[in-house]
Amino acid sequence: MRTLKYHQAISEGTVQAMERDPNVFCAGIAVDYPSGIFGTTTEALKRFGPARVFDTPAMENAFTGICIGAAAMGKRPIMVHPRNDFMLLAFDQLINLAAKWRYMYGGNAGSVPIVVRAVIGKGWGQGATHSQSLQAPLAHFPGLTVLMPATPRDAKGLLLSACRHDHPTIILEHRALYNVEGEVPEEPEETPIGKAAILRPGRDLTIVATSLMVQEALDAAEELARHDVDAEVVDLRSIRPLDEETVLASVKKTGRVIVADTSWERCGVTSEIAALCAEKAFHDLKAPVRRLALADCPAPVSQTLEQAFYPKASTIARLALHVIGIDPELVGDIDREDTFKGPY
Amino acid sequence: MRTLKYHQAISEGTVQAMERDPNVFCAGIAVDYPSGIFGTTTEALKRFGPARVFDTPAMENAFTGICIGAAAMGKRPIMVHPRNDFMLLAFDQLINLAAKWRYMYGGNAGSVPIVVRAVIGKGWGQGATHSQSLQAPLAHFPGLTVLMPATPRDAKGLLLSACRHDHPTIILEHRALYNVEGEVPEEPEETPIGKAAILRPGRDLTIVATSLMVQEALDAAEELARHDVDAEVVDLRSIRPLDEETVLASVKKTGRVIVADTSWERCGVTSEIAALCAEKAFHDLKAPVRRLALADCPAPVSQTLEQAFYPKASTIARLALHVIGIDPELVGDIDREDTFKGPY
Amino acid sequence: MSNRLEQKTEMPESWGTRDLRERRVTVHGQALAASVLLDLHRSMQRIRHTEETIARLYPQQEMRTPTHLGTGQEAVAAGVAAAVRRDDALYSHHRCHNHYLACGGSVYRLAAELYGRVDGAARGRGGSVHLTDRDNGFIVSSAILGQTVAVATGSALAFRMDGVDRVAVTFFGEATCEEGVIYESMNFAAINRLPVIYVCENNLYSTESPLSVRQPPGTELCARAESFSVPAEKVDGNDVAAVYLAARRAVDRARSGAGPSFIECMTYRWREHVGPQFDHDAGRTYRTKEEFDLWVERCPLKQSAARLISLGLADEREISAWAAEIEKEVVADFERARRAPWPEAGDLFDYL
Amino acid sequence: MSNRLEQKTEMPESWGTRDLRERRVTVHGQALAASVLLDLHRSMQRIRHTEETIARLYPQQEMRTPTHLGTGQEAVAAGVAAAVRRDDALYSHHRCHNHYLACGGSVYRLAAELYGRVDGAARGRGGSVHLTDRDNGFIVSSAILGQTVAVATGSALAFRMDGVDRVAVTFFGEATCEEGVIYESMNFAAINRLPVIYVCENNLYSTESPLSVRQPPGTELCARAESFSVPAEKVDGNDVAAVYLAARRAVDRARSGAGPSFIECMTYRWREHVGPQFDHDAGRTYRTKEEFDLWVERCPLKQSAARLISLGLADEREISAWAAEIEKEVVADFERARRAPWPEAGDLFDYL
Ligand SMILES: Cc1ncc(C[n+]2csc(CCOP(=O)(O)OP(=O)(O)O)c2C)c(N)n1
Ligand SMILES: Cc1ncc(C[n+]2csc(CCOP(=O)(O)OP(=O)(O)O)c2C)c(N)n1
Ligand SMILES: [Mg+2]
Ligand SMILES: [Mg+2]
Repeated sequence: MRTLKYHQAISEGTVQAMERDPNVFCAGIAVDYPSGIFGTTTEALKRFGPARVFDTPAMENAFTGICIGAAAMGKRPIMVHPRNDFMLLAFDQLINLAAKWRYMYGGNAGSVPIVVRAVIGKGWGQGATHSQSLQAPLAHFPGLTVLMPATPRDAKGLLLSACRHDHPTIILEHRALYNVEGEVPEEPEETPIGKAAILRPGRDLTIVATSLMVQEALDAAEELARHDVDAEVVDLRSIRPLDEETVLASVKKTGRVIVADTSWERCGVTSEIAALCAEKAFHDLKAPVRRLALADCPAPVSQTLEQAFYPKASTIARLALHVIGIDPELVGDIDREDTFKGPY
Repeated sequence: MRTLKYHQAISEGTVQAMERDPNVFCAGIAVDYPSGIFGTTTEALKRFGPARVFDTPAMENAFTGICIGAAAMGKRPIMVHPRNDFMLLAFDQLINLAAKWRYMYGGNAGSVPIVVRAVIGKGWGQGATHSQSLQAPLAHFPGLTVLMPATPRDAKGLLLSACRHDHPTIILEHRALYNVEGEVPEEPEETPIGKAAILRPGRDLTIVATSLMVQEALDAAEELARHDVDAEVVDLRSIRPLDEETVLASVKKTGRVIVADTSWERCGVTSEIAALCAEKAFHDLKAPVRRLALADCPAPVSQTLEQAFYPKASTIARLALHVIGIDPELVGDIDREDTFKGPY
Repeated sequence: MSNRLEQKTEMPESWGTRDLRERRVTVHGQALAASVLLDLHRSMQRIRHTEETIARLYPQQEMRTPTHLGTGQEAVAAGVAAAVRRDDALYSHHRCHNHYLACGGSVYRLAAELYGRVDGAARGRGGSVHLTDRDNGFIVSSAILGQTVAVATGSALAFRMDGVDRVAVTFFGEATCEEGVIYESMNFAAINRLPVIYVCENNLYSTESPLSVRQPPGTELCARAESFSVPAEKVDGNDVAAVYLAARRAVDRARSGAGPSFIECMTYRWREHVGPQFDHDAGRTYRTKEEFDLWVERCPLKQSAARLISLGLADEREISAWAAEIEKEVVADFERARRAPWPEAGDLFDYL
Repeated sequence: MSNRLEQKTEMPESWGTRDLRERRVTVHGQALAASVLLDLHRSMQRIRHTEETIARLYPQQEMRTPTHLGTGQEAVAAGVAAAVRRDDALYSHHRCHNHYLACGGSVYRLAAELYGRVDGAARGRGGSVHLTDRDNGFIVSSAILGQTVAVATGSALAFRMDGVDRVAVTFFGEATCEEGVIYESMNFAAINRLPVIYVCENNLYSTESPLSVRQPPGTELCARAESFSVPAEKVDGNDVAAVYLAARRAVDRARSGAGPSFIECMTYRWREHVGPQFDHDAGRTYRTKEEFDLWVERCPLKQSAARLISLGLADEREISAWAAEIEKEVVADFERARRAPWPEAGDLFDYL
């Protein structure tokens, strides 16, 4: 199969979604720039013009409401936030309205299938307000769908699914994945919403991961293989709805779980998966579940602090060896060089 | 000791906080009404006048920023939201600024010790946007302190602590607790932040609960006693910082845990506690941890649906019997009659 | 397609024998079909009797849903709703019964919603503040201030993108002018000349807070709208014909592609902010009895009735007869709603 | 206490022998101490050379923090900061170096912050967009549009409550006028006559979006402010004396208890939105070379220098000498900062 980068896959998904449904449009700060949200909207603008791909003022709250109102009239808006942190301004519209719409009106007002694409930042001193990762607070609320593609294939496939999905959907893309390359089918193949993927089968230990941490987990798994530990990597993909079955089946098989997420631990995705295991896989567990998340402080800027703040492949691998009972210090220097040259 | 209702305790705490520190003021929609946020601000207005207790326009976002800016100049604002759902409009200021302030400026800009009191609604058809409970999304973020008093004593004591605390603090009060009566010392006794309380010691099972669910848990524990089950009730009180020690010590003793919270399960407090046990009390656990939270849909309005939506004392008791291995159907009709007459 | 009033084909029987459809009268310098004034009046009567019926029954504690009655503000809803078409999109806020009813919303389904029954407008999931009736162009109301201002703007965007001449309207109280979202919305609407009409019901209070707490002295909300390039007009919100005419101007502007409008309707709520009582009966003093009496004197129905009589379009007896007829229907709808089935607990997750 | 300029007691040596403190000149119809114009100029020079030094060093990839340079907009920061006292509270947005420096912020600590070192203004935790220097009245800058507009309003509220005559100021770009929070804030400030000054740096672009995407044609931001009862003034933001005089009027109003003001400063950013390049070098075409050249022609330093010369307060040689002296200091500060120690990984949780 032909390969694409993550950002190219998003671009292709956008174009195909817009092609097959004239109601899809794409809007938000900077979507019509030549840089096109890191290349993800440029092609759509070229193909469909400024009527369907347009820039907006800085008005996160109202524009989210505007997307809801357009969706109520049959549109399929894709709203884009260059950083998901800006979305906090729109939590009222997202949580108090979009999430409730279908239910709160007893189905009689239809649904408001907006798609919100929002980018997670990381590193290069982007700091505390440009590198958060909002999946957990969002997924707390019934009525929202929260997706985190970790591969180019899913970046395209989940976007395509979201554009046909009946619920307001937030897709959190990771800036550090934009240049990751992978196989992507040319046709508009949808990734099912609510299905996790086993990206690497294994027998000794399950690593449940999200977004960028999936790539780190895959690297960790390779290292683990060198230590004769056969790790299974579960890419969660969908935070809500959550694919409990796939996670539980994997834990049943391996009996050991590490959960790695791009955000903090407290009331986060790592806790959710750990809780799931504690509740529904208790008798399968051979060892305590272990959570791996951001250090419990805001993101710092300085490189030395950033290094300490972010967990990475080696952190996962070390924790895995520890869980298995092997000396964690055996983990080699497996972390990829960060070639990001800033600024965003 | 003399008893007070929860709302009277908040009122007394407010007055004492304002008495001992002239920088404390209290503002928000309706705080200066004769009804005074269910009687919690009336006395403060009487004592300290409109310069320190004042109404504001409907401007949740900016007013949160205004409190931050006042706090940066040495004030101790208590901002009040008649319903915590309105706070979603202010998540940018709370999470992207207040939570980060001290850290993000390396301590050089001081801290912004705002206190946000926000009321959780429940029942009587208040519906999807007036009965949410935002502790989990808030507690996800380092830098915020999130408190949930379950008793009159703590309603006063936590407010007093918050007004001296160095971090932005959100106190979620529960509307359904406002008329609960309990012992409250007359002096300004502070409840320590970050300490859970064991409200009922027990040996067979731990019920970790928050806010209103603590009262339900106490009722459940009484019923359980009738079935010779000795339940320990842990009132979490502080969601962030979280008192892991008290929870873990209790689980070590009982080996069985139920967690009951006023919000949803997904990435919520019940998951957090379950995860904590799965990670750090794994070898103490004799049975799967069980989570008890809102039904996974927005709050409905109709009574029949509300009944099905909210877990209560009997739900806890039944689940506890189940965990112990006793027939849950033995639980009697223990739920208190809901005497709330609306509208808010 | 013409607006709601012009669409109407049948006259109520009780209107007697005069041929009112043919006749034209002049109000505020504008020629109108006489039937328009009659329809506006009956629309207000329907609202009035529904709200007053709720006020009467609410203390029985069977409508368990916080309810913000619109008594005294009928002219805004009736006047605006009459100026739009059934395929336009109307939105409302917490005080929404008036708008729902003015659009033609069923009294029975409103009553059933208040009683929490499956036949409710939102099937018992939404309550008083979350109504919907898409068939009549009433999309939704919502209880969080300012939300539907943005949402209506978005519906207008959809109409604009589709190149159709539909119009979006949103009703809100003046407190929404304290929330930033309205300015973000107006700015966007003006930039894109969206067909949206912002209808502010300025009833002088937000809950118990007077304007002085919430606006600098001398504030003109219309000047604010105009500073965002949204043409604005302030009208007597208790004069249903004045509201209707202002709304028609705004609708014409929107439909012709000339963009958004803002209408500030000065009016007054008679009953307490939430619930069925009169503030003075409840011992509340945040507004004076004199002020209240003055506004009751300016009752929109009374003013409208006086106009009908003075124009010779109806007499007191006829007007009372319509009222009686409407009241009977309303009461019957509430009785039926009270006996309607409850949602099943097992259906808790439906419509998620 | 008098404002920053009047506080100053020593004249830089390089100013030569003329007794400039005594001398008064007339600018825009206002009498000013000559030293004020000289100080304003030197303040701009300090900003210019700092920003240009960053632009030069940034491509080395050692300042790993997204950086929005203020070159071309120096007059706004210098003019406003000169009109306030050291105990006033100033706030800024993402493009904040100018304001930090104009308040007297240390170049070394700015450089250290950009290099991520412990000596940074925010000890390496904040980066370019999160500066603080409370000793000089620069409270904080923040990267999320609109935040500090509300925060400054809150500081003004604190001053008002304390009955002190301190003033709060917030700088922001014109894109913040698209965010609702500014209107919520201005409304509150006007109701309570708070001593806060809203300084809008209108540089015509938000990232690469021109005004036409973001404001209806004919928009006057001052009219918006005035509709919120906030007195407003539009000034040439590249004329440092004009900015200073407008700021002084606003400060006087605020200090005397007369409430908030809004100042719109028309200006232009020379370099790309974020980063050190010129847009045209980077192949970007969202603004024309002609427009750029026009604004470079209107360089605030050039205009200020011309004024100094024409008023006989300095000659070209002196002005260049100051520049050289400042540049040397700036470069030294950056070199020192580059050698400063890193924060320890083990201190990750400090200052939480
Ligand atoms: C964002 C938000 N803040 C506060 C409230 C609480 N609240 C409900 S109705 C109301 C008063 C609104 O006044 P106005 O908009 O003038 O409408 P009116 O009630 O006068 O019709 C308030 C403050 C809310 N619903 N939403
Ligand atoms: C709430 C929010 N939305 C979007 C952004 C992204 N952003 C950063 S700077 C900027 C442009 C701001 O333009 P303006 O306010 O005019 O200031 P300028 O950069 O022109 O100085 C944008 C959109 C942000 N930081 N915060
Ligand atoms: Mg009102
Ligand atoms: Mg700008």
